[in-house]
Amino acid sequence: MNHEPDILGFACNWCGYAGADGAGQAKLQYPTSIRIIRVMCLGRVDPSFVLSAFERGYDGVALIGCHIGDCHYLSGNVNAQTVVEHLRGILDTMGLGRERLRMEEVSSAEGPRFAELVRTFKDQLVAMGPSPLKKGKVELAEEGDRP
Amino acid sequence: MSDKPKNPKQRIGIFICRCGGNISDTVDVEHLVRHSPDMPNVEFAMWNSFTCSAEGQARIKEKIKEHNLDSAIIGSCTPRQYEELFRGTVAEAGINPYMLEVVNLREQCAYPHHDEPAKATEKATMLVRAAVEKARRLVPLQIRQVQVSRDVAIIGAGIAGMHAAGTLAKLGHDVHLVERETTVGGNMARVVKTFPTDDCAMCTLSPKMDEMTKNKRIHLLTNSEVVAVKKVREGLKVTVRRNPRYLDEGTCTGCGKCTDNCPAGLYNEYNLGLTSVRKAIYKPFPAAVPNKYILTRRGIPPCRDACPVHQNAQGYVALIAAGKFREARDVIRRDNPLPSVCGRVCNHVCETECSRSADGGAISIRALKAFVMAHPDNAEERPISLPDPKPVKVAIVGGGPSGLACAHDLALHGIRSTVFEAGDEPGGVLSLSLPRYRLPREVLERDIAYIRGLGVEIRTGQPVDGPRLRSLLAEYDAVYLAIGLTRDKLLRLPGHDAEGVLLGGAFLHEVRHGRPSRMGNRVLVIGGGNVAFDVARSAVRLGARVEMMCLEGPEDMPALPDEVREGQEEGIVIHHRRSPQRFEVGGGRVTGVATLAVDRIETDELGRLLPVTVPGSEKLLEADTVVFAIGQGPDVEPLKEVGFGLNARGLIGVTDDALHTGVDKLYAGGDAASGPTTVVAAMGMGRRAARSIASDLGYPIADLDVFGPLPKVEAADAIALGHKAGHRTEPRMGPEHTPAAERVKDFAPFESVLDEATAVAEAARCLQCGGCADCRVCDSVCEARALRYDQKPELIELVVGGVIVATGFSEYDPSRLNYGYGRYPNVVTQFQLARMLDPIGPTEGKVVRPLDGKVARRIVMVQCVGSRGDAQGNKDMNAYCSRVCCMVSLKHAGLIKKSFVPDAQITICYIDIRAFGKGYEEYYDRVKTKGVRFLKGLPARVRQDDATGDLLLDVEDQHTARRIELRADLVVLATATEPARGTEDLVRMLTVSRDESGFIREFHPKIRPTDSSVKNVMVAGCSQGPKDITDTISQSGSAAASLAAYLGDGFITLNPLVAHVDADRCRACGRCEESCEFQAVVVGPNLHAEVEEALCEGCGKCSVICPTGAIRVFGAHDEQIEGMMEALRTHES
Amino acid sequence: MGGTARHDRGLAGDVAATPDGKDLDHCIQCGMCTATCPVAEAVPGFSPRQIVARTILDLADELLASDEIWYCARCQQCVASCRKNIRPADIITAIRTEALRRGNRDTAGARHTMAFLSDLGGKGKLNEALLTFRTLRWSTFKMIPYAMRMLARGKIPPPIVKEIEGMDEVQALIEEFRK
Amino acid sequence: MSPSRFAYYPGCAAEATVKEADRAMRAIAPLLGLELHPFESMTCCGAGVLHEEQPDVSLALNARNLAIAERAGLDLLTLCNTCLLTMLKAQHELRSNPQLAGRINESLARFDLRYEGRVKVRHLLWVLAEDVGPEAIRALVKKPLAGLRIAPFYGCHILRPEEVLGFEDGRDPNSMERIIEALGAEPVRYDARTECCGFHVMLVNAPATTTMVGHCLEGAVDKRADVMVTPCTLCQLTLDSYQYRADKTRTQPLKLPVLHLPQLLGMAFGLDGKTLGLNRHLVAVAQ
Repeated sequence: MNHEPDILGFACNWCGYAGADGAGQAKLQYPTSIRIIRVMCLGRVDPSFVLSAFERGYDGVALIGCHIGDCHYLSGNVNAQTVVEHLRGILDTMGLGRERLRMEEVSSAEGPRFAELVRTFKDQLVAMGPSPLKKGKVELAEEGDRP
Repeated sequence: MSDKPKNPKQRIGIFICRCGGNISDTVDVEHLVRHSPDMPNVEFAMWNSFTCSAEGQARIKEKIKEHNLDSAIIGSCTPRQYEELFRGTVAEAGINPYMLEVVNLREQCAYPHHDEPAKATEKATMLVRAAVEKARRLVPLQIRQVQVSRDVAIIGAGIAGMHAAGTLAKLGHDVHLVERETTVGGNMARVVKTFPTDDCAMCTLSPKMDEMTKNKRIHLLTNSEVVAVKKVREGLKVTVRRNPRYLDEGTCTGCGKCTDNCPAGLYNEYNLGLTSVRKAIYKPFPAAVPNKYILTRRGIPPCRDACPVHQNAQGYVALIAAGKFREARDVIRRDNPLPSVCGRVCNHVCETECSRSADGGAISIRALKAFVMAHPDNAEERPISLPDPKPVKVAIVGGGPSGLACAHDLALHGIRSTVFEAGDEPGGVLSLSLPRYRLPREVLERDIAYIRGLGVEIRTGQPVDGPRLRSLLAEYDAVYLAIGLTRDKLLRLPGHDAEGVLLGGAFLHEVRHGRPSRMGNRVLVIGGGNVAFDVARSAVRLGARVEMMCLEGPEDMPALPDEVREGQEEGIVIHHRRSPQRFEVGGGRVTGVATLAVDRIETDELGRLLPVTVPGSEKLLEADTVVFAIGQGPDVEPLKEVGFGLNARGLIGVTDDALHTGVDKLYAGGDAASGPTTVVAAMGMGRRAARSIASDLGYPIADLDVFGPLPKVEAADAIALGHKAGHRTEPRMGPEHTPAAERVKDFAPFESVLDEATAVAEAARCLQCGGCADCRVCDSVCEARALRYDQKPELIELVVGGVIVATGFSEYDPSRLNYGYGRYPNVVTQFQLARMLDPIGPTEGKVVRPLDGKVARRIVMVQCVGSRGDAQGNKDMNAYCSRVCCMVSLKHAGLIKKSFVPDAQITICYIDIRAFGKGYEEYYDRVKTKGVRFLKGLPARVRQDDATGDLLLDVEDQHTARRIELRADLVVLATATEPARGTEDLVRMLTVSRDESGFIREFHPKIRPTDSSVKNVMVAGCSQGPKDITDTISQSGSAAASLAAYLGDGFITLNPLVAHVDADRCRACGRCEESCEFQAVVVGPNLHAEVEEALCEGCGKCSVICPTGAIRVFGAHDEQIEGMMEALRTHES
Repeated sequence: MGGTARHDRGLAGDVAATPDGKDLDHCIQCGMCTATCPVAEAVPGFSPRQIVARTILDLADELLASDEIWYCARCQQCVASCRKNIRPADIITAIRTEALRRGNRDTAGARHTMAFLSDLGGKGKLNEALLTFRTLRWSTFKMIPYAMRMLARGKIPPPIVKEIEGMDEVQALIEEFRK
Repeated sequence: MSPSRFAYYPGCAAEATVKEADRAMRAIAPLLGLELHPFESMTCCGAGVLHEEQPDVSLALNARNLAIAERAGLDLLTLCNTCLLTMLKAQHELRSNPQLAGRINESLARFDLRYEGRVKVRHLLWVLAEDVGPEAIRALVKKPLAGLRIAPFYGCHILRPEEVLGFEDGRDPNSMERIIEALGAEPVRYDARTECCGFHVMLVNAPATTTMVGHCLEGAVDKRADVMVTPCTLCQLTLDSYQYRADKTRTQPLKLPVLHLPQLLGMAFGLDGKTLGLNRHLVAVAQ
């Protein structure tokens, strides 16, 4: 089957997000599946975000930040890396598959690289089929009644 | 964590930008506007053609007022473009600027999805919805200002740093200018002329240099390095280590007498070596600023480090080389109580450790000392003024090296002592045991006389027994027991009591008065130490046929190699690895020794030797006289009653390094306490005893360890620097020895004293490992008394609002390439050529072949050396173009043709000539008209024609497509510009980032070339990348301006999107504090984390690490992000 | 087999597409390869730098049919001294491959190279005796004085080479991997 | 010392034109404690020439040879610089192109062969300098070559490119010098010792080879060398057999005997000229 995966992207303000802008400015086309949330640094990405993203039915999550060594905050992306490694283990045990969580190094100059990664990630997720957790989520909760 | 929207009454307005079609051609803007009001709390929605236009913003403000909105969402281009602008816009309409959320509808929606408009619109809706969910959870934020320091620190005082310093000073900032070298000026001070005008560099530079000391707002720190940087509320706390000049800058008048008299010649960094050396105390060049001298101390020379009395060998060797023999003698006397003796009999560990050992052979340090002490200039001792005598007196038992050294040092500090010597003449072992051919009587007497001259009373024929020692202890304030080793050991083997079995010590005593009565003609000496050789070689001189036997093999026998060699020259046969079993006796007299071969030697817990013999390997060594020289012990029996302890080896036990014995007022040292050592080691102990006694008596003497924090110099470094300073690998020159056949005839000394010429030449071989030779001549000639040998580095803390990095560049080291640099003297770099062109440079403005000083007429310049290599770092080259080298080569070629060697034939081998600057192409054209030859194509290697010293280069001339061979007097390499050494450490301290080439990464290569990745750190000059002086000036001006702009009046507006702490939730676990790279979070006194907003960068690491969710970051609260996540997923309906 | 350019940019593209020639486009024409080339010293006009330049210019016809592309002695001096690490000798190898692929086979160099495949395909070993004839054809007679000297020292290799064991394996591999 | 065992791969030249190299090698091997195992099933390495026409075939055949050695659990020892470089480059390619390596292994599997990259490709010179060591060599010397001035000629393919060979500094090697000293002779230092003999253009451009040979020999002769020694069978073949041509271009004759490395060791170990095939040289070797 050919489903449209939902990809959640956390992009750091200095590299990943700027790289995405670059891809746009170059009019590089990539699937709409990716939805980006801008954080100042990948160091801000809480493991709970990733888990709750899958809980909400996202098919894949990508952390997109600076190249190691270039972090605007020195070590934020290194922290993120350890978090991701840890989470990928969990995803495997949960049976979701570690491949659904990616960490990518994209500098502000690497628009093409960004576009490419969205494409390949989408194809990969299509091939893997929808996340087992996809269904079950109801419409956006109204105020306060979310668990 | 609750994600409840903060306020149900919230009124959100949505403003979508068409961006003149950029957005609306793809995204159905009308659809967005139509459906937005369905979203919670959304009060109003509309679109604009150009939101960034004044008109567009006016409409937004108008609508905000009209619908009295309290939050706004603007869907437009990326927030990285106009977020700040829009915050201002909404603020003007009365909304808190942080109640704004910008949606990226252009770069991340319309542009990348314009092939699928429907999906784009769908996604746009999601993005807006997400913005709404975030907006519903935003809180108004207060904008705060803090005051920072307006002082700035500039690191590096080259042209970049100086220009920035001048500019900022004019703008009213106090500037701390930190320079690693001893003068400001940097590399520009080396370049002589500057393109494209051929101005004299120094003429344009020195006014700026002077300004650095004259301008009251500029605080210059030379010889200083940044060692730590810490972010603080006021900006940055920069810790600077100011390295000592070893003189007082205030007092030094810059007269230069010190340099004129300094004997130590070292590598001349300023002139990049070539043929020039500079003194250890120096000023790099006449115009140096500040106009102060500096003493170069590299560390402790190995010779001095190794010597038990820390004899300053480098010092007197340097003075000998300079022909200053009296001063040399004074230096020797500073540390050495028995210099004449040591000149003859010292075992010279200094030579063993000498760096030259690996470079032609150790300096003949001992022989040089003998030379100085014997030199006619020094026949007269310099009268020395002793301090007032102290009201104490010390008795010294034993007139050997240790006792005399102790007496000598005490006397020098005004403490009278009396030496009690058992023998009939002073000197102990020196006079009683050392054969005259090693230590002539008059040499010993000279040192004794000197010591007596210090007021030391030496009484001979004064054996001291127990009762006497007790009375001495009563009579004197302290007693130093240095009785040496006088009791010969012997092995009680069968037959040992036969006639002709003698003891080494006793034998040597007798030899002083002629042939020992009981000695025969065939002598066998048992033992392999120096005493054994003294016995054996004396016996040879008495006409006997002499053999030796010892347990050890040739490699591990204890005697000095020289002794062994000389002994064998004199015909002594040595039987190695044999152990005596019994004496063969005939007619009451010994006839030989039965021996067994030694398989190996084991040692017991006391270090005694236990030979393991080979059964059946018996061999008889015939002799009518057998002398035991297997060691001696102290004669302590008569003294025991005093009650000091004896250690397991039967030596006098000392309880600590201060040589106390446990008996009140009694100290012990020398071989009697340490076991058999050397003359100089015994003297070392004597000097220690003197210090211990003096301080116990309340008149402390400066410690023997004069070195302070300096490290020992490594031989390899010393050799490298020495050769840069023009030293070559020359062979050692030692004293002459009388041929063995001659010298065995009598007891006359067989080692000649060096003649003056040889001595000076040999001394000149010294590499001056320590830099300064510590001879203190500069002190004696400095009328201002400016020298401070005990100066230590000091740490200075600067609190500044910002920093400008202007550390400049280092030259690429071309010895890695195949161009023969460092191997062929006639291969130099453009910088070295620049020094040659300097009228005050190493060659006084002559362009010569360093090999032979001949004028260089055929000159080949090679471009791109170390530049434009493979990006993968292959071949030790840099990927980038160094930008200045083409112009530098053009300049030098032009200058040489114009003024230096008009008939020179100059060829510049290049890939591309890059004359990019204003007036540069014209300059290139002018140089061509001067007859300089340009050859497109680089040589791959340089070879030397050893016969002529000419250099040969194969190169393809690409214009004629011909391969030709060039022959040159001088090859000049245009070497790459690399980040100054140490940049990486500085970068780490300042937390700025570096590019792949190691230069400091600018914030944006085009529009923010002088900002670094850290807001209050700017970058100027070549630390950012290779550039010429023109560009450096403009860039450092710009850096100064941006720093001034950032600091403004000292009040900085803080970014409110930073971390904040919920005190009730905080458990003060401190994880946030550990995680913060910016020292912005600290667990405060009232036991919860506190955020220093001025330092917080808002990265959010802390909020992830926090176990209780107490610390959070504005604009990135969990519920805001969760809210967006929920809105951004596809919702099946 | 045989034929023409497979990539746009012609020869440049084809060479750059091979592992041997992949760094072609990094060349900055510094000329250090020619400066260090022993053949360039011996043969006036031979220049690895120029061969690279002409490849980039796609002067395929003159280059691929020329003898000079076969003059490289593969001594690796250029590889060692190339500042950009483009391995000129390997680029020339790639050019040779391309020359043969495009059917330029009537040079001594081409024949010499092709002899190897036929020998290995035949006996699994090189036939040094026949190699000369294969390479030089009729002009082999030039070698006669040389041959006499070799003969005198029993240095003429036997024209018959003993076949190696497992020749079938070798032939199978050749069939499978030849292009 | 316990003998170290090798798959012995002398190279085509040593099996035909310059047999003497192979003879000498077999003669000195037992003295050095080297055990040589030739393999009848190994092909010619293709000398990098096969690679020019058929890169993949060349790779496959070399993979096969290497796999044969691996199956026997032996490292490989050669007397030919070009064999050395060709095989090391093959290993390099097999490492950097796993897909192709995989395909090759699939077909090798049919002959129950598999290349895993365990086998080390060694040259005699390296084994002498590294495994045996100058000390052990010195100990074996019976007739020290005292007073003999020997010019070492390394040859290209044992020095360059360093990324592939990486045994010693390609610009300033010293393994040969160390061995020559161990044999009691004096190594001659001359620029051309790391240059090219011209073997690989011999047939295509004989005049070029002649010039190159002349250049290399002159370098040594000018520095008063009595004899030249080379670790490479191809260099020896060229420098010996083309010497008479190079001679013609000079005023005074070169007359420089060129020895194979194993021959030189053999002489110092006291083996007779016959065994070492010294009679097979074009430029006579004074014994």
